[in-house]
Amino acid sequence: MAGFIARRVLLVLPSLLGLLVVTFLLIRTVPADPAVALAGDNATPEQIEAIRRQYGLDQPLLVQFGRYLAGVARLDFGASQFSGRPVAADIAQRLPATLELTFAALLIGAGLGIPLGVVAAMNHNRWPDFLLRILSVGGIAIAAFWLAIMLQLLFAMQLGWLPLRGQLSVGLTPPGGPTGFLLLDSLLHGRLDILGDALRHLVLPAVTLSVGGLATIARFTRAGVLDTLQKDFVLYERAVGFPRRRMVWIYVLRNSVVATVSQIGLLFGSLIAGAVVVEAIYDWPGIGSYTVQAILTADAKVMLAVTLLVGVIYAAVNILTDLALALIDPRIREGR
Amino acid sequence: MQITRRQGGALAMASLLAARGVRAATPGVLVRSDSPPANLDPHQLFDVPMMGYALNAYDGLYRYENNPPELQPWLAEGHTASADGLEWEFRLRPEVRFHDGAPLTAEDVVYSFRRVLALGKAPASAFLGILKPENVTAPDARTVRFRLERAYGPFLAAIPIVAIVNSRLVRANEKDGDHGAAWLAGNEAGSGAYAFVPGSLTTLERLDMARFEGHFLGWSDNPSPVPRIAVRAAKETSTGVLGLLNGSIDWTDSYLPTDQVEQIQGSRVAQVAKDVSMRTFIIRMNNARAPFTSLNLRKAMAHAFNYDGFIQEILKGYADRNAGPIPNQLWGAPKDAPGYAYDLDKARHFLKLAQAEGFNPRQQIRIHIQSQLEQTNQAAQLFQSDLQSIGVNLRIVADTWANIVSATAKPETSPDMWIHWVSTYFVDPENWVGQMYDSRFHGTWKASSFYRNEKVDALLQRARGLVAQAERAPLYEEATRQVMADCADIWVYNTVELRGLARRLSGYRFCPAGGGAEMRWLQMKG
Amino acid sequence: MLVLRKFLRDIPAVIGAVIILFVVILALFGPWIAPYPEDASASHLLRRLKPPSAAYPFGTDNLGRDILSRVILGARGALKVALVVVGLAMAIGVPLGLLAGYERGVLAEAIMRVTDVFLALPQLILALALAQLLGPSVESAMLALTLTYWPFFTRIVHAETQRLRNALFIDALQGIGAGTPRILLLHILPNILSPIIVRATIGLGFTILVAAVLGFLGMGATPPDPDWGLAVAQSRTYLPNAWWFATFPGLAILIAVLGFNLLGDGLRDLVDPRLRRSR
Amino acid sequence: MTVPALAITGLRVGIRSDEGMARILDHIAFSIAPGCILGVVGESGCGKSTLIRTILGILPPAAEIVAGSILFEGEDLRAFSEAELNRAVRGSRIGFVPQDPYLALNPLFTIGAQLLEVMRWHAPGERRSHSTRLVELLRRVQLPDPEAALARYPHQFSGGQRQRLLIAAALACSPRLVIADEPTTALDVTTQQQILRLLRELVDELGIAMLFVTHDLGVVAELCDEVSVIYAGQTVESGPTAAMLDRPLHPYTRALLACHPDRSEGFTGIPGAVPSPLRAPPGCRFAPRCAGARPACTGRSPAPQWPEPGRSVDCILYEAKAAA
Repeated sequence: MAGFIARRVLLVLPSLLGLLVVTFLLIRTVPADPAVALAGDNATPEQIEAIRRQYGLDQPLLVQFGRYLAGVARLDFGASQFSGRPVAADIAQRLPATLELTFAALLIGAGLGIPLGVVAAMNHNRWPDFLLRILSVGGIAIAAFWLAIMLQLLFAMQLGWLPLRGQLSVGLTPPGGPTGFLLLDSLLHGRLDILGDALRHLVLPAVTLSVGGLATIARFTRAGVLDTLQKDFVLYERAVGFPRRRMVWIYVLRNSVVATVSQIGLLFGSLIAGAVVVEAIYDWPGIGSYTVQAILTADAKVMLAVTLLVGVIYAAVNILTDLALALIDPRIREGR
Repeated sequence: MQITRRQGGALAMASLLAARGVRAATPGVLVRSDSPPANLDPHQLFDVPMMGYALNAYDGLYRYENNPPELQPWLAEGHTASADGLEWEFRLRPEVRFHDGAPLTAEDVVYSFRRVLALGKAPASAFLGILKPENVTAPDARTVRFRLERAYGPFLAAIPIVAIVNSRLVRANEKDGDHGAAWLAGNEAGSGAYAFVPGSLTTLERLDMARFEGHFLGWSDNPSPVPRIAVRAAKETSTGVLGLLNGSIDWTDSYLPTDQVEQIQGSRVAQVAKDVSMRTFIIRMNNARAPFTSLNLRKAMAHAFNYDGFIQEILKGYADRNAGPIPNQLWGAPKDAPGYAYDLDKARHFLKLAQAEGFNPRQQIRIHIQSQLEQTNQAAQLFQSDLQSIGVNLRIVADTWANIVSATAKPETSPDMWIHWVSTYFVDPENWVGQMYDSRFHGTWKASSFYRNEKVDALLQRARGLVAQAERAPLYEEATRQVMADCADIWVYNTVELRGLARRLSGYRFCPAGGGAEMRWLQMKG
Repeated sequence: MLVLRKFLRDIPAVIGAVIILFVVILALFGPWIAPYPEDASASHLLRRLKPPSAAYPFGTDNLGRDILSRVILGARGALKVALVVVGLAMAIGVPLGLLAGYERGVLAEAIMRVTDVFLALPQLILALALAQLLGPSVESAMLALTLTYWPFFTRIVHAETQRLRNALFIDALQGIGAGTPRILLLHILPNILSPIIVRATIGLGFTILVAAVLGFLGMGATPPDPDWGLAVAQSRTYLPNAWWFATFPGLAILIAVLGFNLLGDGLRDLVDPRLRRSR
Repeated sequence: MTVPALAITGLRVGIRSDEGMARILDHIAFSIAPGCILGVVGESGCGKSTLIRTILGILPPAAEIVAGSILFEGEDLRAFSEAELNRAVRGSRIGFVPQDPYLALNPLFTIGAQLLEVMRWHAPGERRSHSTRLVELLRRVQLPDPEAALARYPHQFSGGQRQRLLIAAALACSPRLVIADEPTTALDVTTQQQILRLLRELVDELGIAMLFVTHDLGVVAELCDEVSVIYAGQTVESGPTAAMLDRPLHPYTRALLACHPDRSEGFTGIPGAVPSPLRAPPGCRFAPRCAGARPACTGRSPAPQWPEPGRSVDCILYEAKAAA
């Protein structure tokens, strides 16, 4: 098992390097020039040129990339060309918020999507199946921000049950350290008031973000269960009178979630992408809005760092997915 | 009839939304939903979010107050200037203290100006060409002396740009000769009415500020100042509006969409402050490249934009027609220049003339919009549909600020047309006509019409070198008249800034420079 | 004929087919169906943001244009984006996945590593770069979407093919000397269509939505295109007041995507040999 | 006379399809005494699997029993609810050995987990006693290293071993009847022999009844006490194995025997194909392929005849003989 993980990690490295090269080239093809923004509204062309030199933007591409790589190797991602702030610090501050949000969304998505998929499959072509198919498609199709605003109107404005936006009430101060994850930190500090408040703030964004993933998970689970139900062993299990419920929820489901679990790995990437919109609407201080800002300001250092980060997260999630698959299926475990 | 129904609907909705609102307000904390600056160093950035922060955390030698803006002594008690405009001396107030208790002296002022020049970023641009670091000196603890390389008319107008930082604190945090840039980007070293709460910053998302009891102006004029300010950026208009309506936001940015005004005015917890600003809305034309090398075509375009329709219907009247490059209420704007009016017959006439010169109406003209700024989009679409009716083919290109301003470096890459605002960074015609139409600024986005007229260059050059407003005004007026006669761009309106304010706030003061972001005048109930 | 009858019995699939047919008709004949076809680019300042009424059943937008007409006119673009992107992504992703899953060794490994790189590439950043290279347009957005979507197909096809390549019948086929392309296309592909179709139908919806986000950032459809996603993106400024501006284009997206998905599910049931056997 | 372990009479099963109701089983009749192995023989598609699913009550949703009775130890299984069947019949009183040992076991669970699951469900009791019994059974079916087997996964066994596992599973809850669905077709010949021998021993040892479904007359000859031949959903002939193989009565049985390589010099085969249950010919379903068919055959269904003690045949030919 350890060898398996080591092999996967090693395989990831060239992919990440490839990712960096591709991104670096892509960003460099973009003509947007950060020096213009830095120089300000009243700058003369000479001042803009001076800033360009100061940031090494006039150097050959290869030199720029080499310098950048050398920095990355020391875990130094440089400073944002737009804000001058160290990229690593900003990301470290924001990443936990995004991860908390995506994990919560994933939890909701899997927690509801898998059972819904099973129920639909067990009622193949009957009304629960139709209903789920229509709802899950709706879930994929519904524009996140439209749903978000409707949820805001209902739960924050009309009913007043949940906060409209943000990660924490204005009156509360985050406990700070050691993990950077608000929920975890408030728990570690024993601040249950903060934990409760943070959870209340998490509900609407997480639900909004989960909708698309939930639909995908439900669909794949449904398809998987339908596939599994055709298997000979299911017929056998019925013929020898397996307890019905356990047969479906344990014996059939475990065989059906293989596709779903691989999907969750892929889904994580799109969840982070979806976080862009959700974070913007709920003013969630995560990585999504940071990325959009970087794109709009052509902030290459931030875009590169975010790309690399997404790549690393993606790779990590995929390794985790493979591990999960190996836990599910003994044949994978044995490398067959 | 229809309008009334819609208004009725809006009011009903607003009252519905506001019904449960007030609860969401936090006692003793004012929540701002505008964006905090990208970093906290007032010497690295100079834009609207930075002003929203720096006007509160820092002080300058002078400050703009009121509307129209007046330059008032702030940290300085006053100044003297030599007749040739080269020597400037500022006398500091006594007894000013920084947030850490250290006294503010001339040494801090000298350090601040030298630091701005050394960093060379946005706030430096007004000074780089005219001021050498060694020529900012402190003859004594309360006197600062500047010796300029050459006379520069807008010098005094630009003085408020430079925030005075605590030199000892910043020096202590310098690293590798960075002038403390890395440290100050996430910390604060000011003397302003509000102090940054350390550790409360998430870049571009949130920061907290607390009232500074020891501010040099004292607080006797304000019976119930805001004790604490929480900046929590709202990125979506709808979230900002909803927050305002349920009381969880007290203070929005000043660019509320005009269509949201009615609804907010109808609420019991919030209202909209409407203030005429100095922020002009302009449709640029690339004068250096065909087809806009043709004056007749530029005039045809200028007559084809539906100014009144845009201002009255789309902006609901929350804007003033501004027919020239300089905001109407600023000196230097010629009162007698008529500008161009929406008249499709005239437009057709000039179009014919342009065609006679060789303009092919089938040729596609591209207008770049900033796609996340809805107003540029609406203006372009409105323009497009009018131009279509006179047979001009306008194509809208969605773009971003960063790309457009990079493209404006050269006339060959600069768009045919694009749309933007010009805000007040310093209150001087130089901020508008000077930097927009003097050919020495070609290559910057502000001069992206690539207009070139030696007469105008000369007028602007002279105006820049004089100090007295009375001498400068006629020069700017004449230059402006010429630019308007040459129809270099399409000047549309001067902004009315619309800021959502909770009704528990009062004493809001607006000034075009800074857009009313100075919080010390505000009073808050609860 | 038996196939058709079987399909007709699957009510959701029929609903899906009817929706798609409807969208196709709108796409083909939109300019003749729309009550105000000139509202594709015209603007009418005096009737901005009017709520739904008899004259404008879906209300009017921020420039006074009839939303119903624009929803009808937008069908063409939506259909184009969805079909082209998913079609191209499948055309790239499926063969690569088959190859990587069936062959072993350097080639397969290389394909999968490249796939990983593209899978990890943030869509927005890629889209931005392409928009700059090719000029911001629907086409560059479609290219960006294609480039980030094909790896999904490769991954799925790869996994399924790997699973099948050891199956008895493949051994048998190899034994009787069937060529690789023949085995891949005639024997493996039909057996893995089901997850491909599911992924594709999800992709159709996803594509329309992501295209909308790109449009908002200035990398997709450009105004005044009557694009559904663009309309939804623009409507944000007017929410929650002008609810109809966001709602009707949003519903159009939802219904079209629903149609694709229901139809896709129906097709899946038809083509999946395993499901066929059970009947 | 003892109560038969299983007695089926007049069983008819239909499946709803696009083109109407298909009579997949038309009239099926046989019975099995305890300690006896009954072979049910038929070509593929004749309804063997449906017969098994009918007895076990796991027909697909579209299928239903139209007529007939299924008496299991004297009780009518059709009167049982689904819950009762699942709890007290399937896997407990009726054991099942599936056709393909490679596919019948859930690949993701250990043998122990799967088999004990069934045992716990049907005979709630102490876990340890279940596993002890299971290990004993595994030893009885000659599975090597039975203790370790419980912790292993299906793919870690060979086909023959898996079939032994499944036989042990079928016996785990002390059934009175075991249904074996061509349990040896997926195995190689040597393994096949071992399994058949094992089954015979177990039946004799435990005194249970066994329904052995197959298409292979050779296997029947070797294993079964009695045979029942099915053609296109109809029982055509039943009787003791030896007698039937020696003197087949029904033309179909004869044709079938003639096809068997061990029993005939030339490989003859039967002309025509098994009719679709949807378009079953009226009367005797074999008539269109029958060399000795006469016009009356297609007119009506034959009535069962008992030309010898213990033997029955459904053919008009024997009606005539009986009448004469």
